[in-house]
Amino acid sequence: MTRFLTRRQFGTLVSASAATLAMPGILRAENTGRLLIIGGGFGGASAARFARINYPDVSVTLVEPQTSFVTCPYGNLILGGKRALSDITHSYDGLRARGVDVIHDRAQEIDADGHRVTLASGDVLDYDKLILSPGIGLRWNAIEGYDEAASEVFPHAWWGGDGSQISLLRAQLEALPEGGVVGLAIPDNPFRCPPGPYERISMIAHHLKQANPTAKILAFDAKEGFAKQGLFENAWAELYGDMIEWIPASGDGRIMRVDPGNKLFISEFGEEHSVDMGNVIPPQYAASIARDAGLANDSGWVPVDPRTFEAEAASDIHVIGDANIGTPMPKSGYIANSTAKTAVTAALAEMSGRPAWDDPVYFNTCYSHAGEDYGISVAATFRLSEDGIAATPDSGGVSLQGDLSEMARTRRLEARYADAWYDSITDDMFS
Amino acid sequence: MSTPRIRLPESASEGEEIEIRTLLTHPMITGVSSDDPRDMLTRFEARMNGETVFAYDFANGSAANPTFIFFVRAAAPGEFSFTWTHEDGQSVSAEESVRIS
Amino acid sequence: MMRQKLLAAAVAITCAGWPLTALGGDADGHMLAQACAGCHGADWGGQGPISDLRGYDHEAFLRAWAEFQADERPATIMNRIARGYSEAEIAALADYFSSLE
Amino acid sequence: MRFSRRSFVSGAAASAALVILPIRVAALDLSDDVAAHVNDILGGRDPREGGIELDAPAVAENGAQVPLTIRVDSPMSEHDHVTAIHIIATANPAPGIGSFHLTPHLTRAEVFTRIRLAEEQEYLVLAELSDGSVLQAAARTAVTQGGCVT
Repeated sequence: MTRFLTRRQFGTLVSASAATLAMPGILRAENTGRLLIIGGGFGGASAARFARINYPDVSVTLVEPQTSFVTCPYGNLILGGKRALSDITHSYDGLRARGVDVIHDRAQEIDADGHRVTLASGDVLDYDKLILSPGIGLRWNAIEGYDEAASEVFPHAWWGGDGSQISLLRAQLEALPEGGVVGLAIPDNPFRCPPGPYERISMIAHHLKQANPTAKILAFDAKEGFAKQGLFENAWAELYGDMIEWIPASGDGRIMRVDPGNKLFISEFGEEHSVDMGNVIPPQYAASIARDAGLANDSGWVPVDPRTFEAEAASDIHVIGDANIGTPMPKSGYIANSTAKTAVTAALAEMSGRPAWDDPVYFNTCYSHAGEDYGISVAATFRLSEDGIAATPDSGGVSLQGDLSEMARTRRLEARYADAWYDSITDDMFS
Repeated sequence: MSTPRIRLPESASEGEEIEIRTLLTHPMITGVSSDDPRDMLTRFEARMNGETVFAYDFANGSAANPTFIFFVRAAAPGEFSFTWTHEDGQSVSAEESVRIS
Repeated sequence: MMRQKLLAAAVAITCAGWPLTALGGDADGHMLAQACAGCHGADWGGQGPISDLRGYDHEAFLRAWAEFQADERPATIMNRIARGYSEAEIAALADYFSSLE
Repeated sequence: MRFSRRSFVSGAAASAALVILPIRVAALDLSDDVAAHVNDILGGRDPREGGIELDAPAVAENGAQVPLTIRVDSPMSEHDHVTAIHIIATANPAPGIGSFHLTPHLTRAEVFTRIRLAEEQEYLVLAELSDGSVLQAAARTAVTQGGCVT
């Protein structure tokens, strides 16, 4: 016998035995389903909005601990002094107005066989289909000494949370002594938002150029190359002179240990780098809810069916956003938003009668701000082929290279398009 | 040439496996694809207690900032030396010791 | 494993050519249009300098897209995106956007 | 600068990578100068496929720095060990990448370095053993130019 412990009643059940337990007074329609979404970020919020618009008979519940959402994209612009925290904080009221049942609680445990999720409060939610968009977990102590306490000294600012991490980083930047050293530790792939660290370097430099022009930025990288590298390095040389030094793994750029007490970064070969402030972006994996549910593989990320985004390890759980792995698509907000819609059509195909999207085509658009009125981008298109999702040949690529003197208009336009992208995609999540 | 970076354990017991990592910052310019004059290392040698235990001959496909990781059976007295030799005959060396118990 | 999958993907990029699915059939304009909302506004109504796609003239849409693909229309990013779509998909997008009010 | 054993272990774990399956060398079509380079090393010997594990990225963001770990199945004893490992490019301006020289003082026939690949290509690995025989393997790495990759 199924216990029905949902905190509130949402829609009817498909199964007849359970339907007898539902309260007839609030039934919406026959044969509607219950879509449960965990995570209210780029994947989850997009899924919720899309589902309400396109599947009005399906009840949609969104579980998200934060009462408002601080985006990671445009967080770097706070460091550059071009945005305030309130500009990148979004309310769930728009989704509520569309009929999404938004529950501010933390999903604690998934019972895949029983189709139910237990929340931190102890409440239990039953579902027919689950969209899991939990984002990343930070691998504490993967860099020795970098744990949650250390992140109060060396902020990661790699998830939005309540905005405190990005605010702390901004405050440290404002308090940086004249000519001080800002250290960044950047992880190896795969990680959330591949160009993000380099936009961050740019925005920190943008601030320092005005406020503290003799300061230095040391960017220690566990990789040998990065997204839009040529464009970024060109921008850094054009805009910031020799303020930025990027150190790849082959130059001993992999940070193995941090000592927050003495403000030290220690490299693979034991070099101790003294910094006045540090931003440590640690290695990552799928958020704990996905790993605890046994959905992740040895990589720590969740392998999924490339057509439906259903987890390989469990049926009726579709994992979208940064938590999944196995496609060449980047861990970007853009891809989370697009794949959320595919996942919803796949999850609801059977109960809605509307087919899943069998021949999906995606594109990723990834803008970065490298300076004032200086936008750069990379795009790629992807489609399903025999071997899963693959990048489409002869398409995509980065912004045109060239000196600022001839490219100024393109850079300015791309900065404006980036702003429009931000407004559009956040509307497509929350409005 | 720049100062070599070496990573070794401080101590090991006799016969124990130790991991050795080495890095020398060097551009390794082949002179093939640019106008820059050729600037290449030719050989790297690692010695333990005076005996060569590991070596590498560089060719054009060797990357800049040559890095090696290899595994040695520790033997007393645990004196290690590492030498990078340039094509022009100059070399740079580093010495390290591991306490062997 | 991840790296093997990436290897497979890399081979697909360079060798497989255009997948069969792109060659014809009924492309789903509604779903194809979803990704466009990420820049052109949540309901494709335009955003700042980015154009409104609702009610876009069918022929004009096809022409614009062909010009993007051929780099004959001023663009920052649309030219790069446009080249990733098949004729059937572009036609489905033109149908969809021209039908919106 | 020295490391404690603890930081040593975590370092090794952090750099752990997955293994790609070797490509059969016999299936490759080698250019004349690559074949000549290989024949110089072989000196008339007939190499066997297998016994070599290559760990390298299938896609490298930077062809100038492609990490490569080579593991040869060998006891590394006085009488049975790997004496040399050669890496050969098939599509670089010159075939030679580099040659390791190994001794029984090593606990395992496992080495790491970084190599240069001018473009996407296969690269060969030849391992010479103390009994005079030679093992061979190959792998392929694609080189991208800093796209927004995962």
